[in-house]
Order: sequence, then structure tokens, then C-alpha cells
Amino acid sequence: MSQVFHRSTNIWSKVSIVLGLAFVTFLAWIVVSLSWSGYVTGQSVTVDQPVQFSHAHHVGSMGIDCRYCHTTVEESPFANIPPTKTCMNCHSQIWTSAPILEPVRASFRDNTPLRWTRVHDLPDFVYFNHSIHVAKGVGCVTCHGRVDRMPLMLQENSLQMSWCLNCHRNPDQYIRPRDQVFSMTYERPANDPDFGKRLVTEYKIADVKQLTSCSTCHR
Amino acid sequence: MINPKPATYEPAPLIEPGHTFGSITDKIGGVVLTTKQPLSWIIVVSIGFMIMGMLGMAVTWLLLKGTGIWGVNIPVGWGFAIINFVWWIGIGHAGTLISAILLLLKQGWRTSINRFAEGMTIFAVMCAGLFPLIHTGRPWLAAYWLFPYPNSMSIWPQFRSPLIWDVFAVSTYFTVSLLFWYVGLIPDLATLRDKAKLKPVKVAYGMLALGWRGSARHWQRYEHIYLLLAGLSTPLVLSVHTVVSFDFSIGIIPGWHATIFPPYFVAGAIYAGFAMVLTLAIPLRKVYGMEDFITMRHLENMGKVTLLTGMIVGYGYISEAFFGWYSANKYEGFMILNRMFGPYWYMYWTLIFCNIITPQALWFRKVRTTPMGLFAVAMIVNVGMWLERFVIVVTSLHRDFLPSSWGMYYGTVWDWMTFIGTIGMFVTFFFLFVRFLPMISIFEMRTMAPAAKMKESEGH
Amino acid sequence: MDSSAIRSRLAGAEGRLFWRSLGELSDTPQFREYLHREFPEQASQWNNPKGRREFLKLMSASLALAGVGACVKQPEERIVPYVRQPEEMVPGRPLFFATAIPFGGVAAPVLVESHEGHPTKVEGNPQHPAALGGSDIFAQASILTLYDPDRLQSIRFRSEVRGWGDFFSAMKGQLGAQRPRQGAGLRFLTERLTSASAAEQIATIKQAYPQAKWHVWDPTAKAAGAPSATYDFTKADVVVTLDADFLTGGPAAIRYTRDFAGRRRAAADAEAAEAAEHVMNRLYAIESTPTLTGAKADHRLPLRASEIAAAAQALSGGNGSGTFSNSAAQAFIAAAAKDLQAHRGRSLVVAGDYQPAAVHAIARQMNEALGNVGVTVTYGPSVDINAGDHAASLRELTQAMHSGQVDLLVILGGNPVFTAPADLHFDVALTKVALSVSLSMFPDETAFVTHWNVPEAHPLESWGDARAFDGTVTVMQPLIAPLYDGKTLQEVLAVFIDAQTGKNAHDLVKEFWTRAYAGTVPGWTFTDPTGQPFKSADSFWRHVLHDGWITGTAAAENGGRRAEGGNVATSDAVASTSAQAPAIAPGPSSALPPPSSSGLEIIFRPDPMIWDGRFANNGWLQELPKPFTKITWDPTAWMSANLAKEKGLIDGDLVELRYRGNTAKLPVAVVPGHPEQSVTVFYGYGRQVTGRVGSSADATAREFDVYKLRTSDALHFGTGLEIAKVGRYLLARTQEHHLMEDRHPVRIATVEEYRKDPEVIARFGERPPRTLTMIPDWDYSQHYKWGLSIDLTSCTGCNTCTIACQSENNIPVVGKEQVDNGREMHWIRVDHYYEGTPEDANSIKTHHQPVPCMQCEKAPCELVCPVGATTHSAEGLNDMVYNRCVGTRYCSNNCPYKVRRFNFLLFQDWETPSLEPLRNPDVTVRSRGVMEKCTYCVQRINLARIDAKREDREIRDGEIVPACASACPADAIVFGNLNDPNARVSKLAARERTYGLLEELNTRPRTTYMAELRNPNPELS
Amino acid sequence: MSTTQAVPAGIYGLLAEFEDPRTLVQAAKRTYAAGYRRIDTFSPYPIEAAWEAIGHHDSRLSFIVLAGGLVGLATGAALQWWVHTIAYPLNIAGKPLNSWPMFVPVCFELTILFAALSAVIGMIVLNGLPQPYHPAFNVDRFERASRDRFFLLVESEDPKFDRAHTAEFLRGLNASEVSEVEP
Repeated sequence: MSQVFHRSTNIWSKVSIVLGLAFVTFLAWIVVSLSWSGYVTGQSVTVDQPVQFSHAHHVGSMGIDCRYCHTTVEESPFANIPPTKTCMNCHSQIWTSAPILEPVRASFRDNTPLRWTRVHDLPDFVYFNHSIHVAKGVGCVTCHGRVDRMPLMLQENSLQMSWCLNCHRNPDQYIRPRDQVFSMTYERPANDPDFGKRLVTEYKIADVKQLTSCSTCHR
Repeated sequence: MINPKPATYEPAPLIEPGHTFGSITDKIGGVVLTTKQPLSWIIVVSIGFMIMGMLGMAVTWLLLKGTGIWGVNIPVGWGFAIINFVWWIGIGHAGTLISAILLLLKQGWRTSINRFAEGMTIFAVMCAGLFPLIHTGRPWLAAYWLFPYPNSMSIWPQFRSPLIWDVFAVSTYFTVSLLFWYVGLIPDLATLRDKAKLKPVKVAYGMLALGWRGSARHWQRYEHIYLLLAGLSTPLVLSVHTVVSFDFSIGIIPGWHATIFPPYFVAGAIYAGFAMVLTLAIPLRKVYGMEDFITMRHLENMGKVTLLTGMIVGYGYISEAFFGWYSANKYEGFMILNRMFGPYWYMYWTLIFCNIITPQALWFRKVRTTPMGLFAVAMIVNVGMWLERFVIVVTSLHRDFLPSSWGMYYGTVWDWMTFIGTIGMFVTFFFLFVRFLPMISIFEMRTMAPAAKMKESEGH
Repeated sequence: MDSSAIRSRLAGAEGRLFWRSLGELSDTPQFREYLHREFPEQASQWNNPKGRREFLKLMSASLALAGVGACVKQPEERIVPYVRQPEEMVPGRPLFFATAIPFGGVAAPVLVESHEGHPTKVEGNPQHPAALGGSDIFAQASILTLYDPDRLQSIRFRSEVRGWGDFFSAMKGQLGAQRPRQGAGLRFLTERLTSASAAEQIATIKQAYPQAKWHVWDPTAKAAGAPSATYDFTKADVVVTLDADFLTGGPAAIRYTRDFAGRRRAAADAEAAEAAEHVMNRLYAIESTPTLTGAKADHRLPLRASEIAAAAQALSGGNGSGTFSNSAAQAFIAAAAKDLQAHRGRSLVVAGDYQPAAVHAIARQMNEALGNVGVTVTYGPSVDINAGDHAASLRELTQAMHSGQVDLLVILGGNPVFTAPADLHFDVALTKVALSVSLSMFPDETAFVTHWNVPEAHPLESWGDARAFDGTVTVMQPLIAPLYDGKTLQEVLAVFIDAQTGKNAHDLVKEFWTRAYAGTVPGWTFTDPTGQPFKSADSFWRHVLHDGWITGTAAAENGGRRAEGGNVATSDAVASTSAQAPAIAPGPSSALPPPSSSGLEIIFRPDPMIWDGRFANNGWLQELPKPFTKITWDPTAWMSANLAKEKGLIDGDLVELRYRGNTAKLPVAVVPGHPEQSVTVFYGYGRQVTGRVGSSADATAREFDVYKLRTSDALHFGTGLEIAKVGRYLLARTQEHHLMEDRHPVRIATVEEYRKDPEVIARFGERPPRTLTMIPDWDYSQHYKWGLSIDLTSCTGCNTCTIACQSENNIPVVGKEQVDNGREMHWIRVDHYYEGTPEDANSIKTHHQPVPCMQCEKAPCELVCPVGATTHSAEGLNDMVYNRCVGTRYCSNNCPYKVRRFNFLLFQDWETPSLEPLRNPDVTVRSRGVMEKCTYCVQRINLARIDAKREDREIRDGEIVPACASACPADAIVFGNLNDPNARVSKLAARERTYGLLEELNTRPRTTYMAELRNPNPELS
Repeated sequence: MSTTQAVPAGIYGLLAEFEDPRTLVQAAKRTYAAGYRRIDTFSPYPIEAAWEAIGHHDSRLSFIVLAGGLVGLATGAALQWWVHTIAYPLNIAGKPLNSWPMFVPVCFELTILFAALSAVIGMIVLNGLPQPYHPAFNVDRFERASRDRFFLLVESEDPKFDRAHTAEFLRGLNASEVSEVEP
């Protein structure tokens, strides 16, 4: 009998080829989409902190300015995490016995720093400079989101290169007046198309060639 | 479609007399379907496999420690890896040439050698393809950063770099060769399906044969695209080694920056390839008694091609030397003198001996028609072609523009293990192929059988 | 083709003018076999069981490792803020502090960059008269020593860990015993010191213990009786050196280089009009071994060390006649003498530190006769508080030790057990000492045999003070608390002074200088830079700490008062030498040491990199290519080509040196221009007890200790050396080939030629017109256009740029084997070429050329990168993106300058924790498998650009200074914006002597060179 | 001629076996001339005359391959142009953003790749492969179709097909054997 296969194999052979191709495509899709996912980027993932510090409370309700704690943001590449001293300025007066603040008091007492877990963590080969962004009208909210609504701090954006490039390629769509940089609630005028462009010229913001040169961020 | 050229003098026949469709089928198919193999096969494959293991070790150590385990340095940033890459790719070319170009040229004698020549191509390209990847400092990234795909960095490959051209050329070349090879196999797989006795074997070959049944309608489309593939492979094979030569000629290093490279590399590739085909064919026909199909005529023709391409390569060397002098460029001039009389002089002169002096023996019909003679020449040419790449890569780099940065290069034990390892890989794969697939195209051999002759009115 | 024709052309290429250099050894089989050591090396790795197990273990993990390498999540990071943040500190921004790094007791004034409280980079102090912003390799490398994990980490008594309290009480006990005997059994041994506060402490101790003795030993100290002189090269038109290397080897060289090179540059670039007052100075170097000074000289006369005195005599005699035979030498000396005569009051004769007092006397005599004193040279008491005959001082001490008179020996710094002359047998003597104390930064040979070891604080951890070479008082302040509770010299001395019990270095130093300010210390009155007295002690001290030095304390300004200041410390050493102070007139020529007629001469020199051995554990210095030979990690015995031929030696031969009954071994380096019949050996290697870097790899290298040959009666040279080949030794070089091969990477002309016809430089090569390209030019007019200019006329080849770059850019040390394999990582290298015939030492001319990345506008490297990891920035920088690089090395192959460096293996040390604070946080730390190269210090560019943009202004010219440029003592490297016509770099780029390296390749380099101009004496050429 | 198996009512067709290519081709021609259209021949190697005889010629593949090639060309050109001028314009070695001469090699390779793929896939699809099961295999002797025998198949679907009459006709074409093919 020279007939090796059953009738049905005609269908099966064709179907399996199609399925096989589909499966490979699927795998590729998985891998690619994984690299964009919050699992890899840490986007919108909350992390444990030694103290359950709530920006929502301090910024949202109390309306404390960003710079009260993050003092160096305007002059340094690095927006500092406040020293325990800063916390104690108030908390030596109020909530002096709140159990939640014990780590802070302990730190101040035994002079041992708090060990916060980094939320916005760029790779070591990326050199981000807060001071210049603040100086050129990039609002805190633009990258960090509405921290005044974050009971626990989380990473609003992916912080991936493609995300950075959105703004470095067309800053006019993102920047705001300098006096609004630290505002949580600022809205760009909707009806003014070249509002951003005017700011770009006014603030002498570097052109796109410069902003997208590799050494601008990598060195 | 295929007829032997009307012979002017009495050449050895392309197929020894007395063969029928059946005898051809049994002879070639028998090698695959038999249950027991010649001892030599078992020995060769096991040795090859062991050497392949050595490759595995070398590559593992490389991934752990870094490229530094090799001899590469500054100024000689490329060493064995690229030499071997070019060498293997070159070898691959003969397969495609035989199956495609000789097909277009209606060279009947290609029929009995194209199948394993194509196999040789595929395995050679596999060996070659390994090197550009592992020679990088960070292979785990190079493995995919060299391909354009949407990524979170919004960064793409740099298409002006010859290395990217390589990526596309080599991967295309591999794919097309594989397709060509497989398409050629389909009817033979069907034969094996029908000829096999055991059900599992029938099923295995049957699935691969896609249910081929020799229908005239199928044959027509089959022949159509087979010709088209040949037509596509021909410019492809030329382009691949041209692109490989761009790796060097796009560079500005004296000894690399030469317009003659593309043709000279292609010729070199075919040269090396035919040498390798001979190296494989001569033992094969002996071990499997295929003298009837791979006749003296084939060997002689291959000898002639080797001689011709050898002369072209020789011309390449001479013109390199000539332009070194004629260009009146102090860097070019020094480069060629450094090759001849510099620290690597022995490499250069050995190369001249292997690639120019030795093949001259092929002028003599006596040599062309003694398998041993041919085999010896082929072996020497294989070595010579490796040396050629060494001379191009290393002696150009080690003394370039600024005397202060001149240096020397020597391969380390890891370089050698990797190189020899790929030879083991090649041998293993090739002999596995010989075991499980017909090493000679059965259906095309049938067309050579006397019974296939038809009157012009009916046949073609 | 006609091979004879080729041969003839080849012969042409290597004709008389250029000769086959050491690099050509790579053609000889021995050398090839030498380079070809990979196999044994790998095999050994394979054979040792540990290596193999590791291999197999890792092998299993590998593929997984390789697979995931790319797409792993970042590990969690912590942020640890301050509890109470210091006032001036802004996290993320560096601070700079002025301090000093003493070298041989003399202060090298520096500014130190500090990130979040840890120092990362040393720069020269721009205000300080002794530095003017320049620095040297030792100052640059000191930062690595600070973080060296091998430093002595605790106080030890007989190698048991003890506390400072224990030491204190132990000493007090000893003193109790000594007091009745007036300290008869008490001995101090220090190196050269210039610290006034320490001087006062010692004086105090000597008052309390009149019988106590204070000795001094520094193996590199100048010859006994040599006067202390400071030179002003800005005023000298003609300089003649008698075996003097004033351009290297110590803090003085920083300022001397600046002055000497400054003169040459000014003259080279003088417009025709002002050419008259910008005469290029002319340097005649008579030297006993090739030095960078000699390499810079317009005329160089190699003589055996013992002949120098005769040469000096002949020179003062006004002609080459008399005692002197050699004809070439006669012509040379005659011409030099004539030139000196012609430049009375504008000339200078410099005698070498290692030449005997007599030569110095003759030199001084000549300077006085020529009226140079007070103009180009100032003689005065040494800035050392313990100047004098070191050998005598040490001999006296060892005699006392041998005869068992020493109960307590306090060794403050230095490593006498290793460095003492062989004939004194210091190590044996030490065993006869009842109790010995050593203050040292490392567990070295001395610490190994002394009872008490006190870890010495690194200068960057110390309060202290020292004088600059010119006498300027320079105060040291710590950048960081002592890492290993190290103590300073003052703190240890304080232990012996009841009044100072419990005072720390800061108290001691501040207290002393405020008293000096108040005038209670004789000899000091201070005024602020404007010449006004300070308002208060506080404002005085703030000024001192801010500037790091005290104005008006230099020799020239108040030599007299300084003399008194120096005399505060009256020590035996000083007393003993003050007799043969420079005042003595030079004796008749008969009194001169006779030129040793026969026998091989041996010349002792400190190693140019690890000095007297103290930097043996400093990887940066170990891997820094030594001048001329470009050898790293090993010492060599230098000799002329003729001597080598005569003895049948080639480079890399291991020879045994027999001298005065002692033996040592050294590998041979044939150095063209070395005087005949003499061999230069470098002491400092062959350390027995030191850290992981310095500890000699193999037994052979431990025999490289040439201190074993050195005797106290002839410290610097002598005759009677015998050498015999005993084998081969692998030398790791960064440059194999020292010929220009007719390619003129360095373009050379004389001032006359250049002034007559400025095009002479351009004619060395062809400069393609900017239109010579099919490709439209990229437009840089809208941005800054960075460029770098390197002046070969000023460059002395001192290597400071290389090591400054290494420090600034986190460049790893790769080790000898890797260097030998051409894998050194220096981003800026100093190339070195010879001209002349090796057989004729007089004919040798030497050229140096620093080579960083050229930042080509049409960069060949960029074109071939498959992943776009190297691209051009808007400002025309050739960016290298490490994190994108996959390491094909194609860019390096295609770089005509070969300035790219590749991490072939994991060269960075990720393990050692103490090295982390060393790294510059503004520069990515590169890992395995990526390419790297000079970036023009883009981190500094970006910082400046950001600051400027925040202030909405343009970057000022000179606001950005790359590490190499700021470190360069010769000010040979200038960086700036080529789009700004007024920028210094643009002006230099416009000069006719500016050219691009390999510009015929049309790579459009942004780094340009200014041709080397020399000023030879027409009579001699 | 004894082996015409007894098969159930519906059969797929009749299969005639021939010894050598010549007879096959003549037979095929005559069958075609006799007005049969749903016929096919099977041979162990390609015989141009055979498919001419049964009036089959399909040239669609030429156009498929051409189309494939052009798509590849376009893809290569578009991709490279987009990457270097739109996606991330960077100054590489001072070359123009759209340095098209350097894009040629990749365009070329992609042309070949796409063309080759479309050729093979086209052939497989048009031939209705993979089709492991075919009624013809139900005839035992058919396994020699891939060895040394030549077959002519007339399908029962053919309007002129008549089980007895057609079989007779085929035997008349000196077929060594005629068998009925199970569906």
C-alpha cells in the first residue's frame, strides 16, 4: 500500500503550518511587549519605603512646595532626598509621638540615615540633570506626574529612552512658564498653538540637533 | 531540460553506461535507506562531533571571559574570527555557483555534484555565520541589535556600516540557499518515502515531501521556480562576497581600501569553494562507490574551474602589488612591501605558493585526472585561501598609518580551538546529511539515464 | 614584479636618516617568540585545578548568562540622605579645596575636586606661584594611593593590632627612661622636610632631650654640598645644563616647565614685528643619561657622568680645550661657552642634583661671572629644614645603631630598610635597636622589621604645611577623614612633646601658623595678596585655607626672613653641612673627580614613574609608559646601541650587574643617545614587601633591586660595573616602533626657517582643500565647535596628561600581560620618535607627541559602526555611547590614529570597595566588551553648557578645560570653541605652524598640532 | 491485465501505467485529443513534453516572484530612508542623512530574499501542497511513480469519463496496466 497518510492529514498539514507561524509571531510579540512593560521599566509600581511618606498629604493637602524638601533641584543635577533634619523641622512639633514616624525620630536620635528605596532610577550610563530641566520650564509634573495625588510615591512614566525623546524632539509641546514649573495644577493654554514655540525661543532652549545628540545624556 | 554539451573530444561520460532509472534510484537512495553505515562514516562523524564539543568549550569560555581570550588587540582588532568568517563564506559560494550558475549555463555535469555542494554551502554558511556574532564584545546584545526592530530606545541599526550589509547578505544567502536546497530535495524525499520499508521512515520522509507525487502540473511550476531561484541565486552569490569584501574596502586602512576587492573576493570564494567540493567529492565517491555518477569528467571539470579562478586570484595579488607601487602613495607602497618583507613575510610567501604556484599543476591533464593529485592540490588551496584572509586582515592592520601604534598579532589556543571547532561542526553536519538525505540528486540523475532520451520532436 | 626594485625602495625607506628602531625586534624570531606567550599562559590556566573547576562551573551557567544579559531588570537601588546636611554641600555638585601634596618634602600645590565628601581628582593650583595650574604625574596619581586597599590599616606592635593609646603610653614610657640620659638613646630618622611647624616641634624635642639626634635620609636627595638654587627660566635666553633634568622629577619641575615652555611658545608664535623681544631660548644639555630635558634641548651632548665635571671646567674655561679631548664635545662646549658669554645676565647654567658639589660650585661660579645671580638664578639656604649630607647622616645613625647606642629609633616616613645604601647594612643595624617605630603609609620593608608601625595619613587626609620649591608656605587641609586612622608627622612628633599632648594635626598646624601670624614665631610676617596686613587671625586663617598658600613667603620675595625661618630647626644635619655651604669656591681642576678612564660606568637614577619605590603599589604609575622606552611595569638598564652590540645584548636580555661585590639583575633596554661605556640603572623596583600591585610578579623581578648596588660613598654614579647576560625577560611596551617612517607625524623646523617661510610646516604633507569631497559639509555654525590644539614646541613628553585623563575618566589599569598584548587603555598617549643614527649618540633627536582622539569631522570610525554607537554630536564631538556598543572593534580598525581603546576583558575592578569613591561619578564606568575613547571630557563640557544655559549666556573661553589641558605643566594643550574667532584655540588654529595629523586623509580632525620649533645654534648645525 | 480491482461504486479515476516516457507522452497526447481534460501524468522526473501534452501551462509564478522582489526592494529602501532621515536623524561621519548609495546593498539583498520566498511559497501554494494524502497512492504500483514508472490519470469527474469505456481506451494506448483509483 503506497498510501502512507490518512485523508485528514491534508487539512492538518496545512493548518499546522499556519499555526506554527502564528505561534512564532506570538512569541516575538511577547518578548517585544515585555521590554515596554512596567515589569521591566518599573512604571507605576509602588515600592516599600522605611517610612510610609505620603506626597498626597504633604503636597496635596498641606501644599508644601517641592523645593522645601528637594532643595537642590534648581542648582544640582540631583534633586536631593531631604535630610532627616528637614522632617524634624515640623515633626519635632507635630505628630511627635506618631508611631509611623518612629524611624524618622530614630534616625535623628542615633544619627543614622534613613535608607529610602529609589523610585525614579535611571541606568548609570544616563546623566539626567534636574537643574537645567527646571530652569528651562519642564514642570515636575511633566515627568513625575501628580505627586500631590500619590499616597505612595510611584514612577509615573516609563523613563525609557523613547519617552525621553518625546520631549527632547519637540520641547515646545511639553514646557511651561518658569513660574509654573513647581505647580501641580498648571494647564497649558489650550487655544494657543505656538505658545510652546514662544517659550522655546524665550528660554533659548537648545535646538533638536543638540537635544538629541548622544553625548547630551550619555557619556 | 538538461543535456550534456556535444563533446568535441572524447571526454569521460557524465554517467557510466548501463544505468537505468531503477539502478540510479537504488544506488543513491540505498545509501540513505540502508541500516548499516561504513565504519569510516562512524569514525569521521564521532571525531567531528568531538571537535564540535571543543568549539562549545571555546565559545563558552569566550562568553564568560570576553574577547580578550583571543589574540586580538589594538591595532589588530580583527583576528581569526573574521578570517574564518570570510574563509567559510567563500567556501559556501561554490555550492550556489554549481547549482545555480552552472544550471543557467546548462552544464550537465553539475547534476551529480550540486546536491552535496549545496549542502556544503549551507553548513559552511552556518559556520561562517557563527563568527560575526561571537567576535563581538557583547554577543548577547549584538544578536538582536544588529537587526531593525521597534525598540524602547527608538534606536535603529546604522545602515551605512558594511557589517549591517553583512547581516542582511549572509542571512539572505543562508535562507535562499536553504530554500534552493530543500526545493531540490522534494522529489527525492518523495522517492525515499515510496522506497522506504518502515512506516516511521515513510512518514518522516512523507511529511518532508509534502505529498509530492510527480504530477506534470507540479513539475511545470517546480521547474519554473527552480529556474527562477537559480536566476536569483546567481546575483545573490556574487553580491554576498562583494559585500564581505566591502567590510574591508569601505575601510581606509592601506591594504583594505581597494576597488579591486569585490571581483577578487568573488573569484577567491569560488576558488576556495571548488577546492572544498573536490576535497569532499573525492573521498565520498570512493567510500560510497559513486564513481559511476561522479566521474573523472566531473573531477576534471572542477579542476579546470579551480585553475581558472586560481589565475584570477593570482591576478588580484599581482594588481595589489602593482598598485602599491603605481599609486605612489607612501602608505600603500609600504603596505605591500611590509606584506612581502615585513614580520609576516612567511605568511605572504606561503600564500603565494599555495594559491598561485600549486594550482599550476592543473595545467596537466594527468593531474586533473588523478583523484589523489586533485585532492592534494585542493587541500593546499584550502590552506592558501585561509592564509589569504590572514594576510588581508592582519598584515594590513598591524602596521597602518602611525608607526607609534604598530603592533603584532598572534592567535591564541582559544582562537585555534574555535577555528578547528567549526571544522568539526562542518564535518559532523555534512556527514549527517550524507547519512539521511540523498547526496546526489536522484531525479536529476534519472534525466541523465539513456532511457530518458527522447526524440527531439517529443522531448526537448 | 621586479623584487630587486622593491628591495631598493625598501632600502630607501630605511636609509641613513632613519634607522630601524627597537620596534624592529618584533621581526626577529626571539622577539616573536616573546610576544607569543599566549599558549603557555592559557595552558597554565587550564592546568591549575582551581582554574579548571571554575571553568567547568561557569561553563554550565554561561549560556543562560549570555542570553539574558541584555533584558534584565535593574536591581533596586537605595538613596541614603544625610541626617543633617553640611552647609556648603550641594549633593550632585563637586567642591574644590586648595591643599598640597608634598613630594620629597616639597609642596606640590593642588586643588582637589570632591564629590559628596570624597576626593576624586587632583588639579594644579592655578593661583599658586609654584604651580600656576600645572601638576605632575605624582600629584595626579596620589589620589589612587589615597584609596589603595593595601595601605597599612592600623597601629601595630610586633604585627599585633594596637590602639593609639597603647602607642602613646609606650612612647611615654620610653621617654621617661630617656629623660635622665638627656635622650642619648633617642634617634629620629625622617625624609626631607620643609614643614616649619614640624621644624619647631623638632627643635622643642631637642631642647627637652639635648642628646637626642635627628637624622635624614632620602635616596633621591641631591648630592651633598650642592647649593640650593631656584631658577627663573622666563629670563634665560641661553640655558646650559650640566646633567640637570629640571623638567621632571619633583614639584619644582612644574613651574620650571611652565616658564621654559612658555618662553618657547611665545617666541614660536611671535609676530614678525615683536620677534625681536621674543627670542626663543636655547637649551644646551650636557647629560650622562637621556632625560626629557635633554630631549627638549636644541643641542645635546651625552657624556659619561664622570666626564661632566671636566666638561663644566672646560665650559667655565670658555672653550672645549684643556682637559677635554672628544672633538664633538669640544665644539659643543666652545659654542655653548660663546653663547653664554654673549648672553650675560640673560643666561643660566644649571648643575644636576646628582652631580658632586664641585660641579655645582663651578656652575655657580659661572652664573656669578655671567651676572645671572639674582636674575635667572637665586642661591639661598635650602627650603629643607634638614638639608645636608643625607648619606653622612644615615651613616652616622647606622654606626650608632650597630654599636647599640640606640634605644628608641623613630622612623618618620620613608622606607630606609629598602632604600638605604648597601654598604650601611641598615637592616642589620635595625636588629640591634631596642625599640623601633615606623610611620608609613604601607606595610613596607621597614614596617615589616620595626616594632611599632603607625599608619601614616595620606596628604589628602592630613592637616599640615610644607614649603613650595620657591619657599612659598603652603598649607595642607584634609579632604576626607583618615580612612585607616592614619597619623601625620606632626601628630607623631607631638607624642614626644609634653606641651602638645593630645593635640591633633589641625590644632598643631593652625596653632603654629596663627602664632607665626601673631609674630611670636621668629622670621614670619604675613600680608594679604594686596600687601596689606590681615584684619584678624581668623581672616588670615580663612585666606590660608581658601588659597592654600601664604603670599609673599617665596624665596625671591623674602629670602632673608625665610632663612631665619629655615634656621628655626637647628639640627646636626644642617650644622654638618653649613660648613661646606655653597660659599666655598670651586677648587682647582685637580680637586675634581678625575674622569674614570676605563671600565663601565654605572649611573643610579630614581625610577621615573615609581620614584624611589614609594609608588610601587600605584597601578597608574606602574602602567604609565616610561620615557623613551615606553616600557611599563618594569625597570630596565639603559645602554647605548654600541655598548649593547659590544656585549652582544639586545632589548629584553636579562643581565646580571656586578658592582663593588654586589649583584642585581635588570632587563636591558637599548636607548639611543645614551653615553658610551656607561649604564643607567633605576632604583625603586624589586620591592619585597608591598601591596598586590607592587609585589613583584615573579622571582626574577624581585632581583631588580639596584639599591643593593648602591654604596653611600658614591650614591649617584661610579665605575667598575660588570654586566653579563643571564637570560631573557619579557618587557611590556606601549610603543614598539619609534621611527617616523617618512610620514612626519611630528613636523619639525627651526625658528629661523619658520620665520623666514611659515609655509615650511604645511609642506611636510598635503592639506586637501575643504572642497575636496563629494559630500556636502555638515553645518556647525549654529553650535559650539569644539577644538583642541596641542603645541609640540611646548610639550616635554612628561605624561601628566595621560595620567590626569586616567584619573578623570575612570580608566582602568590592565596589567603587564595586557599591555604587552597592545591592550593598554590610555585615552591620550604620548608617542615618541627618534631621528638620527643609533651608533652616534650625538646625532639622536627625540620628539614627543600626545595623541588623544582627533574628533574627526568626517570620522572613519562612525561610518562603520553597525549599531550607531559612535556618532557626531551637534557640536562636532565624536560621541561614544558605551551602552549602545556591541564591540565589533570595526571603529578601532578604521581609526587611522588608533586612539580607540577596547575592554577586551573585564578590566574595571568592580570588587575592591575602596576604589568606588575614587571614580568620577560624572563618567560612566565601562564594562567588558565595549569600545571607549577620548571625549574631550564631555562631562565637563556638559556641566559648563548647562551652567551657561541656566544663566542664559554663552560659555566663556577657557571655562571648559579638559583634564589633560588643565594638568599640563607646559600649557601645551588648549581647548575651546573654534566658532569664536577670539577664542585662544581659534587663534592658535590659525597659526601657520598648525597642522592636522594625517590630514591628507581628509578626516578633518578637530584636534590640531602646532609644529615643533627648535632654536639650534647656527655654529653647531 | 487481471488486476483491475473490484472497487465500490464511486472511484476517483483510472490510472494507466507506462514503461517509458515516450509512450506516456504519446498516450497523454491522444487522451487529450480524445477530449479528456481532467487528466494528469506522473513521472519520476520532469518531462516538458508531458505537461505540454495535457495542455497545462501556468506562468503566474513569474509575476508573483516579480511582485515579491519589488516589495522587498521597496521595503529596504523605505526602511533605511525612514530610519536615517525620520526616525532618528544623526550626523554619522559627516555623511548626508539620506546617503542612498550606501543603502543599495541592503535593498538588493531584501529584493532577492522576498523574491525567493515568494517563489517557493508560490510554488507550494499553487501546487496545493502539502498534500500528503492523494487517491493515486491507493494504487500500490503508484509508488513506482517516484522511481521508474510513468502514469496517466483520468479523473472520474471528467465529463467524458466512463468507467468501462475509458479503461478500454487507456489500454488501447499500450499502457502496461490500468487500475481503478479509490477516492
